[in-house]
Amino acid sequence: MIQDIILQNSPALLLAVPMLGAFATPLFGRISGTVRNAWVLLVMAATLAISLVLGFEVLTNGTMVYTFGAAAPSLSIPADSGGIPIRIIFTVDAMSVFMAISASIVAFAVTLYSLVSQKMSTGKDGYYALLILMLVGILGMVCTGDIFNFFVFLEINSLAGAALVAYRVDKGLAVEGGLKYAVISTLGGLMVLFSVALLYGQYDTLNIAMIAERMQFTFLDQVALVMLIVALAMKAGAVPMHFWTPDAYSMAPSAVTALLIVASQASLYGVFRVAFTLYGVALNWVTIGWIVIILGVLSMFVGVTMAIPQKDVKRLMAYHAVSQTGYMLLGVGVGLAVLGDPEMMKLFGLTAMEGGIFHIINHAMYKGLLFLTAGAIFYQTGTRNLNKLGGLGHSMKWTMLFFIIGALAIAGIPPFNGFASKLMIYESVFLFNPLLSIIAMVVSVLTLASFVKVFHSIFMGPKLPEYEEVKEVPGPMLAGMGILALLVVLFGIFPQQIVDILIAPAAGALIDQSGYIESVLGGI
Amino acid sequence: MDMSRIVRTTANVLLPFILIYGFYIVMHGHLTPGGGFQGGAVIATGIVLLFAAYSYTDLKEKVTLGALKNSETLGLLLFIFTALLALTAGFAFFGNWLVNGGAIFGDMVAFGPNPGDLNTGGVIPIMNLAVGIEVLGAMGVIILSMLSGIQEDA
Amino acid sequence: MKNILTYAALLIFAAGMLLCMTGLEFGNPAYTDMDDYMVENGQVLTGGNNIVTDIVFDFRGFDTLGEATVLFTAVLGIGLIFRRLREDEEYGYE
Amino acid sequence: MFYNLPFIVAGLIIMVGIVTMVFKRNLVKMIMGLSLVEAGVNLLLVAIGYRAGGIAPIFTNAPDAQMVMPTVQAMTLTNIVIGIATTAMLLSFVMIIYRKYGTADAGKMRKLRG
Repeated sequence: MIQDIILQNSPALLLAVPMLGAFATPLFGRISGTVRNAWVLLVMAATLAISLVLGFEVLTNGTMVYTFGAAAPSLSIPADSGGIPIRIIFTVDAMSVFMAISASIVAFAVTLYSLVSQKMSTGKDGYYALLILMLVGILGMVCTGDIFNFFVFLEINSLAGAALVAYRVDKGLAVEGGLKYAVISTLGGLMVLFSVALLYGQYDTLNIAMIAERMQFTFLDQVALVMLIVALAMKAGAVPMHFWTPDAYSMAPSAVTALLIVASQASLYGVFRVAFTLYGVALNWVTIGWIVIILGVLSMFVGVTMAIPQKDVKRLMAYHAVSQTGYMLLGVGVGLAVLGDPEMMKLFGLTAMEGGIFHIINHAMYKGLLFLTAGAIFYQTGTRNLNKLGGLGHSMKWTMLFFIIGALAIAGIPPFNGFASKLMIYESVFLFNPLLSIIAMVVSVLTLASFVKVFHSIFMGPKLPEYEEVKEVPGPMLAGMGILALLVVLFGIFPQQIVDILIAPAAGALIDQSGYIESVLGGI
Repeated sequence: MDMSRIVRTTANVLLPFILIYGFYIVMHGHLTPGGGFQGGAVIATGIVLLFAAYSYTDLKEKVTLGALKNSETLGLLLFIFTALLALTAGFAFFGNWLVNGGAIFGDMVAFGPNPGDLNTGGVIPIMNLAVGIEVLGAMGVIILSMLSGIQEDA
Repeated sequence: MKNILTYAALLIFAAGMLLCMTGLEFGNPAYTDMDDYMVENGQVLTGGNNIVTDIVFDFRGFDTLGEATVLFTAVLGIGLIFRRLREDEEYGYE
Repeated sequence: MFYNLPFIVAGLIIMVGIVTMVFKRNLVKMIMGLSLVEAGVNLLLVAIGYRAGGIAPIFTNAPDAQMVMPTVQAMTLTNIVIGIATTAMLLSFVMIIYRKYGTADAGKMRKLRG
């Protein structure tokens, strides 16, 4: 009995459980630290479990529609309303579930990691509650089928992220990074709301499927499209508007940065959802595809070139995050550009999209791992400056191993997951336009070069006197890094199975706009 | 700088009316314009009036940060539990499981203008109350935190 | 050079904004079916006379839960910012 | 020209807000610009839902006339509360920055170099 209540209401519980967890964390914090830590871990584990259950349900029975507040969850169109969705409807398709599972995994690893890394700091009640609320923001953004609801969860995501970036208050530098992140996110949110107002003014509905069905692509719709793409690309850290990324990622605690990356990827999901589902058939795909490709190539190139001269480890990794976002944009952009003719799509468009989407989860894993290793180094040595670090390989064996796994994965070296998705992107983009593929390979080589430099300056070399008593990081931090490292290796060894189970349905769900509309509006 | 005796007495006189008016807006949310957020904000102005009249230091013990945080968490938990209870009553999440049910707030309402009966609205008045408490606590905590922020500088 | 660029960008943005504003017809929206449904059935389905509160708490109640969470996040963030740090809790940045 | 005046006024408020944000160096003024943009978007939202000759969508002792579109007002309510939350957090960030840096001028506080 309980199982099918949970199964039937899993989209709602996916958000209600972490929200309840976040609201109750300050209460448990008042009892004692360990009780609160146990509660937070329990809430994160429960969210991960629900997202896996929801994932299994959606991957077996197709898109799941959930109406909030109706007499029965699947009653999305009230009988006497002439085919109009009235309430808020969650349309959880394979793409949303893919993003939800990757977000929950990273969030669980990050919580495990920060149990120890934040042990010495004050204000842990707020820290853990905001961590859960960031996960709520991400899960809400990826699962919702209502654009105003998407805006509300975008705001939760931004505010929780800004507060967490500004967590280390004492020197004011982090607060400046947090302020920059908050201003950019609020501006992005207002642009999203402006386009929601334009769409509502014309079609009097907030449901994505309903708008897609009524879309006539007037001048106002084009303005709304530009606003949405610009705002969400700004939040995802694509190049022309990536100025907040290095400050926010380097100033935040490392555990928070790993989750910030997943939050940016949720905005990237927003770009894809707007391009494929909200506008879909109305667009002429070649121009939009090429715009996304140019954004991608710019992000790749500028990200890696800005990363080479960096001294601070986390700033360097932040710029690499921007360049890796370029790969995802490139992959899905090529898929978008050839969405028009089916045989080109079958030839390479679909593999390009699958490569881009597969890269989202890979990037979340190995970039999260890299940031956690940087945090481990900072936890032991207290500095992130590459010139001051050195010779840590002797004492921090496990962190060195995790760093190697992460660095090789980001550079796209065979046994790891970065290689699997980059190979799919190289092959398919080569058939579309060889120059783009060459640029992608060059950027990958530059990434490898910069990470070899970082590896050398941190771990190699003689044991420095001031790091004499440095020893390995405690257990939970290693466990958090271990989960991500295990998945990085696992996805690298069995890429084809992962693609068939999780990525191909996600790419298919993203392309299939009519299926999306039909599942919500019941085939009218 | 301390407020004069006159300001403090007017504040004492005004405060009950502000609280009653705010509570009225919260509880009549489904009948007259207003609701949880607006009513909570009105009650929060009562707190600001108190802090304006009396200085922050001697009020710190009476209107503590902890009490406001408690009221905020209580409001939120009440809100999410009324929404979760819809699941047990067989509705989807956030379903209105009290409407037209005859129990508390369950009277039926026909279409068209009517003078308004407080005992209608199903879950809405409960959620109004929950949000009112939450907004009251949230605004209070924001005001107190910012005041304590200035306090350290001064 | 930078100033001219910003001025030009702002002018284009202003022109686009005004062009946008004349796109919609004020006073009689193109589609009104969702709102008509809510106005007619608001009282019967949710029992509240104030249709806006019916929408805020019943038809689109989940938005309001999200919004209360936004307010809760902001309060947590402000509490975090103004918390009293321990003396030894300082973070070496360089 | 007058049939669309509320939309044009909303557009102008948004423009004033963005110009304030771009040109003002003082952080507090930048946040004021942000709140102006928020107010402009709120006005646009409410103006979109207006119907010629419509009354407020409340049935308590309501005269018999066509009602304005209510969904937009619910969205505006949500956006106002989100506006309070963001403005309060931004202002407390600026308070901390002012205390640590001794200045609220955006130009001088660029410690996080490129």
